Amino acid sequence: MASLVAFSFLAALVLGAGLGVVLTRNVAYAALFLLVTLVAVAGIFILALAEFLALVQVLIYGGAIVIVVIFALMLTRIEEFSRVRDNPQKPLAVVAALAILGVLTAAFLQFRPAVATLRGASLEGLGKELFTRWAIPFEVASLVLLVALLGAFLIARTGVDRDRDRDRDGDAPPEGGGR
Amino acid sequence: MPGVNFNLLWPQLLVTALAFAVFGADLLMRRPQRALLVWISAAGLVGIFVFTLVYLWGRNTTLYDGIFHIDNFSLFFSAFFLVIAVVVVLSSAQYVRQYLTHPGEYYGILLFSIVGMMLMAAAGELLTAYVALELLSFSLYILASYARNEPKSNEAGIKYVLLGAFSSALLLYGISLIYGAVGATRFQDIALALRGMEGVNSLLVVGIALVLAGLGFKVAAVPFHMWAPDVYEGAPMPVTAYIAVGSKVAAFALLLRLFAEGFAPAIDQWRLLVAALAALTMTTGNLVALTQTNIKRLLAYSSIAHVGYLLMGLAALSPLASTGLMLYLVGYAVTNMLVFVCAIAFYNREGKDEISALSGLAGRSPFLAGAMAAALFSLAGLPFFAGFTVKFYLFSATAKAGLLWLAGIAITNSLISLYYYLMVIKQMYINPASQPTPLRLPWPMVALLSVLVLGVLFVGIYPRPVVDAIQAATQAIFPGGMLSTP
Amino acid sequence: MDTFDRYVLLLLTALPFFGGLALVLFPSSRPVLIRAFTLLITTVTLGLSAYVFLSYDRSRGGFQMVQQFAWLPSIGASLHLGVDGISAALTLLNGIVAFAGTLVSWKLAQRPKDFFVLFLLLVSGVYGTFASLDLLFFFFFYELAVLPMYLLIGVWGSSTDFRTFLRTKEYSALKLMLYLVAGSVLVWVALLAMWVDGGDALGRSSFGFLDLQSAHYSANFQKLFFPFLMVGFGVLAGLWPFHTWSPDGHVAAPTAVSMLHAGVLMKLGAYGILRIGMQLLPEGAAAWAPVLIGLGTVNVIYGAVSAIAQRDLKYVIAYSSVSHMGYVLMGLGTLDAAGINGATLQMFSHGIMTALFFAMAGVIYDRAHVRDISVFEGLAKRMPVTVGAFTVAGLASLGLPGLSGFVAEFMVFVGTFRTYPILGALAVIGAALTAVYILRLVAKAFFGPLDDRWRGLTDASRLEMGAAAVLIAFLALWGLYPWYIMKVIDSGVAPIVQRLASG
Amino acid sequence: MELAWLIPAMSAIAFPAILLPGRLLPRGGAFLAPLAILGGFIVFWIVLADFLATGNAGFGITWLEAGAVRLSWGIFIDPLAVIMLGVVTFVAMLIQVYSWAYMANEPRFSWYFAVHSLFAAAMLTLVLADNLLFLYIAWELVGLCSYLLIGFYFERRSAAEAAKKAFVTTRIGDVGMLIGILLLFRATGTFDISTLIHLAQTGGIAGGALTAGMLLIFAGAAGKSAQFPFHVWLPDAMEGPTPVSALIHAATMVVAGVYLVARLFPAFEAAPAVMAVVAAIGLVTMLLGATLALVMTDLKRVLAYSTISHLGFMMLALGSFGLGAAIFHMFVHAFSKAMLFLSAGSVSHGTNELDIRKLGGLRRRMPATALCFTVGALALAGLPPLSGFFSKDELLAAVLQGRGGVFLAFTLLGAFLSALYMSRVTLLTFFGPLKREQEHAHESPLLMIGPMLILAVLAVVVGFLALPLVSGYGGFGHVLEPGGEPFHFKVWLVTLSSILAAAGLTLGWLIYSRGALSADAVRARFPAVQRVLESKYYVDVIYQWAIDHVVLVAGRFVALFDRVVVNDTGVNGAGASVVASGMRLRIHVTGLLANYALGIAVGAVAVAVVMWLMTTA
Amino acid sequence: MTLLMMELLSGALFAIGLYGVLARRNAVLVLMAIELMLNAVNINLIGYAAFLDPGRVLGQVLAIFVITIAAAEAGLALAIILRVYRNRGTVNVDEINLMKW
Repeated sequence: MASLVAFSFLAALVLGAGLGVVLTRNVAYAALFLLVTLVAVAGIFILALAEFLALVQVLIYGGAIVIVVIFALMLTRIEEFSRVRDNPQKPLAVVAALAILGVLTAAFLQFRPAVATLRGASLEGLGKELFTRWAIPFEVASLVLLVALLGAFLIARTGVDRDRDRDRDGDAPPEGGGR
Repeated sequence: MPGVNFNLLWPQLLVTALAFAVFGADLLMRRPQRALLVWISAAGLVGIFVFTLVYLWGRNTTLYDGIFHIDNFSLFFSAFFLVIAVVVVLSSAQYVRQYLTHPGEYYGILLFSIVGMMLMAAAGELLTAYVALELLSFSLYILASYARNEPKSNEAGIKYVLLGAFSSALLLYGISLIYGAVGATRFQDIALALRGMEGVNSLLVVGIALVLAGLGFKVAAVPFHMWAPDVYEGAPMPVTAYIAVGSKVAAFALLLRLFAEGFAPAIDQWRLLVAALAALTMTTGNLVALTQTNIKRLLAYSSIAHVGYLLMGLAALSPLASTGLMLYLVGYAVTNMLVFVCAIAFYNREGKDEISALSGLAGRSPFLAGAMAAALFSLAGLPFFAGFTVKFYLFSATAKAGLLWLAGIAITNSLISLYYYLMVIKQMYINPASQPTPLRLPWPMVALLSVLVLGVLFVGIYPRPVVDAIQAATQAIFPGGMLSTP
Repeated sequence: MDTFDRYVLLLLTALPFFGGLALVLFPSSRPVLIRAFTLLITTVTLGLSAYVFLSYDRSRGGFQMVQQFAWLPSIGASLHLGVDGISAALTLLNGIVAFAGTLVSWKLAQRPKDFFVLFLLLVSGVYGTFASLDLLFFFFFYELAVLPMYLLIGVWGSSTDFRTFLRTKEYSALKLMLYLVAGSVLVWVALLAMWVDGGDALGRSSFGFLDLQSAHYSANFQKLFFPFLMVGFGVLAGLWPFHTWSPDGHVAAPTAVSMLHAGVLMKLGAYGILRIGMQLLPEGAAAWAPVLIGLGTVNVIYGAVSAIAQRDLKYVIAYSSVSHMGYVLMGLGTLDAAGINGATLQMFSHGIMTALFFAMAGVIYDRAHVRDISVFEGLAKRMPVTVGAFTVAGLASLGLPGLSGFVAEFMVFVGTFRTYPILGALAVIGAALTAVYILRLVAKAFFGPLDDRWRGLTDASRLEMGAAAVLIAFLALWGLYPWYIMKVIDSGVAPIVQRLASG
Repeated sequence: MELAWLIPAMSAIAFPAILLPGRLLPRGGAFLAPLAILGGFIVFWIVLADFLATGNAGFGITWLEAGAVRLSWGIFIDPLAVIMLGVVTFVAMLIQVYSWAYMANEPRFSWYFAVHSLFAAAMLTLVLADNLLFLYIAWELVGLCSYLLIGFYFERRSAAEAAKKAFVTTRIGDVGMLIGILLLFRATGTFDISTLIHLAQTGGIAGGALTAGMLLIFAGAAGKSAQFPFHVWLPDAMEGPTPVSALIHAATMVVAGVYLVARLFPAFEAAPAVMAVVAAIGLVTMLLGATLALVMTDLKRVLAYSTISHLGFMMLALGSFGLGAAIFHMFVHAFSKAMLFLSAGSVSHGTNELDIRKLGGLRRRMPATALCFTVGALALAGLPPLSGFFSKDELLAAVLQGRGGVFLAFTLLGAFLSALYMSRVTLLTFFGPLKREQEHAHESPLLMIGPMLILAVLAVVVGFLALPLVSGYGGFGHVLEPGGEPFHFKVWLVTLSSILAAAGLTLGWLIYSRGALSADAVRARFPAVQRVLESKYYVDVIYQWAIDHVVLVAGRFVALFDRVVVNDTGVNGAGASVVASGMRLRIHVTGLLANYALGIAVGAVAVAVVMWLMTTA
Repeated sequence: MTLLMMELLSGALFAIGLYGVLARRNAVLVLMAIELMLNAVNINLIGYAAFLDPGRVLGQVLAIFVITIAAAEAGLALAIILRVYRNRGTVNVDEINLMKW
């Protein structure tokens, strides 16, 4: 019962903050709402006996993502900062969101598997699994992170690439800038 | 670790190692030496290609309870990706030399994406497939926005990455639903669940649908396709080639294994849907392509149309259709690489990617015009180029699966496509050149083009070795001919 | 010679193909070498096709000089070559027209290398189509024969300005290409359907013509898919109302291409209807024959009436082709031995005749640089040989006895009168209309006092005369002595008629 | 008898022989043509002798075989064929001899003789053919040769037009003929003439098919024989060299139609309705030709209309079941008309003028020509005892017997007119004072006069062949119709026709020589008649109108339809609509990321819904 | 707390995120919305792992991967957005439409 109350509270928080993310007109508020959502989701994880995941959630999202998001917000257009507008297809967006919600809800309601009692995974089991059976995907995921970091660095760094006049082969300088 | 044989992942490991080597070399080398990196990358890839074929030939095993498959199917695609990578690396050479200070970064990321593609073809499980797919996708996001100071490249990057993330979310949600419905994510578990399914498992159905949508985005199937023209147009030309060829082949490798090993038992539920998507995709792609003036955008819509044809092979899922689909991938890849390399060669000289800029090319460079014409005729499906043979095979297989109407739509579509391919050929051969100076190509380009032209002709005239190899690969994903064999 | 016999068809198809590819390596700066090489190839292929025609054993019948190479066993496709009486005759036709076409293209100055490469590829495609006993390769060569047309017309063709409107070569080339490929869309669908259905019946996949011949398609299947073939191939045969690519295309094309296209390529369409449509789907053919023969009649009359009003020399010829292909279609639609024989001979004789027409029109256009009939007057004075040859072609086209056109048309009439006398009568009237437009043209452009503008014209060169002589020789040969060729053709037609009768 | 095929073959071979290797021989090898026809004439006598000994004969070889259709090339010899062989070879030979001199200065001398040979060959083949198909082939070749010869002076616009007109007009008739042949073939499965006749006589052909077939075949005959309404080409055919006219009018071409009807006579008899048509057309043609001959001013045109008129006589006779009469008239007419044309040629050779208003008194300069012409004219006018008299009387008798009084009256009118226009043209040309322009007129060389004289003699004497001169010979007509009665005069008819002929001649003399009656006054009296006649009954005008306003308009309409409806609307429209739909469709790629995402979302929902529905279904 | 509740929560959050992606103009906000969707995925995964999966582990493993890759994705996307901002001075996706049709 307590869990139900806690879940209701957290679910309300998740959804409320989630709506805040997508509805608020202030970018900073949106970032804050996102933070709230993420933390609330972490709470849900705890309720679902996935403490490790909750930890990961708070650390990675709460830490990394939100900071990066805020960092990016700093760089965006100041005059829009507090008064972002949504694009004109908002009504259609509502319809689409409701449609997907309807489909999902219908699916959830229609398919009712035999539910076991709530049980968490041991951290030990999780770690073992992750580093044995999922070792390869894990390594690949690290490659993904590497590529993402590298890419972020490559794309975001300032400075220009080699000037055209330094072409070694003396080809006629093409127009169009090398798309 | 029990039952694990890392040795079988040597190709992936080697490509990764090559990528790191290229990164490192770039940092250590002085600028003029960096021009060697293209050769290092290409030679390394060729070496790995040979090694892979020799080392893995005929192996048929799975790793980690079916997370990975080392079989003829994955071997075929590994070799395929390596060949694509060699061509893309070689065709990027001039672009890299002209615009980039650190070629190692470019080639390194390219090589990482190859690892992702190879893993996609080998993955027997949704999460692994997803991770491998993201490795490929991230590399492509980066490559697409590589021309950092070009607004169009930026635009391509932002559209690609945001929509890619969005579609990933759909895909992941689908995976989560499948996990919920089946309790596992391996393809064969899904197949097992589908076969044992009584009544409607809505969770599974919606899950599959979302997975389909997510992967549909990756292959640019209508209505998940709209990013493609913008990204093609915005990305640097060699990257466009890579996106058009590599990512599509990889995505279809994944789709084919997923459908054959996972979704096949529910074929009656999705066959018409996939068929409809195929029809919609090819028709939309071709009709919109009719109105294009930019060669990259034209090829973007054309490749959307080709995705439509490829989806037919999926809809007609059978060993024959899968052979047809893979043969089509081969033909599509070699032809599209040819047309892109032609466009790259032209762009390197002229810096233009408008179709009208090609006017009078036949007089300026008969070789380039001839190669391009061969590629375009092949794309249109005319004989004795690859396009004819692979289309004939795939359409036959589709008809065999009882989808003659779909084959009919496809054939009609290839007629429509002929129109815009002819428009390009008309520019090259019939319209006069605005500046009739001869256009000379560097010899590596000529060599590359020659090889590709020969490839297009080879597949078109003597496809049997390729088909034999593909049939061996097909057997791996259709164990014992799960579906009725014609 | 048995070994030679087995490889002659392959040789015939491969020689122009690889000759064309080899020509790519020739230096563009040596046009004489290029022409001589092309002429060598077409001469040898003419010899080979004559060999095929003459050594075809008409008493034995059936498919001869058969050779088979596996290609894609998984879908049952193989390179399977062989000829029967019908294709043997048409092979000869291709040899003749290609040879004559080379002769009249001798003076082509613009990028001759590229031209002859494409020309030889076209020739190869036609040989391949006539020799194929495998539906996939039939289709392969069929498309291959269409493929070079676009460039041949687009690059070397000519635009026609009618003052009120313009027909550019680009437009004509594009229309021709799209139209023919549109036709092959239907063909392709039907082929796939036949492959699937035939594969089910046979228990194995096969594109082999002989295999599918023994697969018994249901009547409904045949009735459903015969029109696909009829219209699909009909497009190439100029079937009304899908004919409009033909006048514009023929007019825009350079001389040799017009010759080959109107002379041989259009026959591929009729040949396809006969070989694949009627022979494999006889019940479908029986059900749709009234439509075919009816449209053929429309072709005859419509083409002839249109030709009357044309001002451009080549348009007259082009519409006459539409009209004459109508006889072929009518003949096929009779489902009668005489009619089909006539249709086949008409393919042959129209091929020769129209090649002669276009060759001579080309000579005139080459000298005068206009084709408007109304500006010509009295050309016969300056160009007696050209005009004479043109007139011979005209006489053949209006069905003058003694030239092969008469025999062919007469057989078609006989066949048609047996089945649809009213249509037969209309077809005969079409022949009279032919006389009207041909004689009007001859009287206006060639006869009468010589206009001063044309005082400087020169007659056909020796090579052009040679081409004309070869063509006229065959017109007269089959006109006076049709017995031999009719025997050969009949050996191919007889089994088809038998199938039609029993199916 | 088997040698008969040599007769056309020799001339046929002469054609390529002159054209190809002939160019190496003196005079372009033209002499091969007269040699060939001379050979033919000699063989004719052999054949005749054989024929008299053995009677009808025929044989053939297979030409073509396809399926069940078997066509053979065969010859058939009966009295009709033999007569025609003789006439054709003989007249053609004389005309070739004449041409040798007449055409001496022409640039295309050997071409002329080559085609001449082919013409003769075609006509002879036509005569010998034992089946309708080969008859038709020869028939068409005859048309071709006439086309080539009429268009001999192709540099003249009028000659080019005349040639075209001749070919097209006869071709229209030929279409009918071919359809008729094919109808008969459909009904009987054979082209063989004897078989067809046998079937027709025994009722082996359904009445409708027979009537239709014979009527259509008659259309062909009418075309070649210049019967109304196909007669228009013949007067224009004068554009050819004059010997050609002689050939066309006497021995070949125009008699082909008569010959065709005669050849199929029993079959025609089996279709009485067609016979009535034949007679009526013949009558109309006869009167039309005669009246127009009366007003023409060109010497050759007068002769042309006279030919039309006489062809009408022949058809009329055939239509009146008078086979013998018709053929005899043709026989007689051949000699007279050939000679008249040759004389006209001689006139033109001597004066370069053929307008009879500018000629006159030529007998002073060209006595031999004048003599010949006069004889011929009198013969055709039917003055006893010249040949025309006999044939005309036989003909009148046949008409009376076959068609009765009304037809006879008109026929007599025609005979009268015939005499009248003949006297007109003869008197105006050769008699009266010599016009000043013609001072330099001169007689033609012997090579031309010779053939004319031979023909003149024949024109005088052949009439007597009508009479049963010796036992076993029942007169000309009896040879052709062995079952019929031998020829005999009906005295009242003979008298009447002779009086009419004499009246015609006299009237002509009064008007054109004495000036006792003014032709102008007559003209002024009946202006409408005058106009109608000078407009040639408006037939040409109507045709021209039909060509301009029906055929050409239809052609233009169809061509326009083809371009605007079929091509620009149907073809381009379809293409354009595809491109247009592409244009419309492409706006969905808006460039806006949000729209793209919406597309993906909607697509995902749609895929999910559809799949779910398909699962439950 | 039941599985259905978790599922519905996940579904609702997914729909909210989807709405955000479709409705927002600011690229950063779009990215945030995508993060919401990924969180919805994770709720689902954890829920199924907790209530259904006998091994209990797979869902959590999946979720870890999702979080990892989502983080990387966010970083990369932000870098690209930053680049766009530098070159174009805007992050409004409605204004980034040089290429269309």
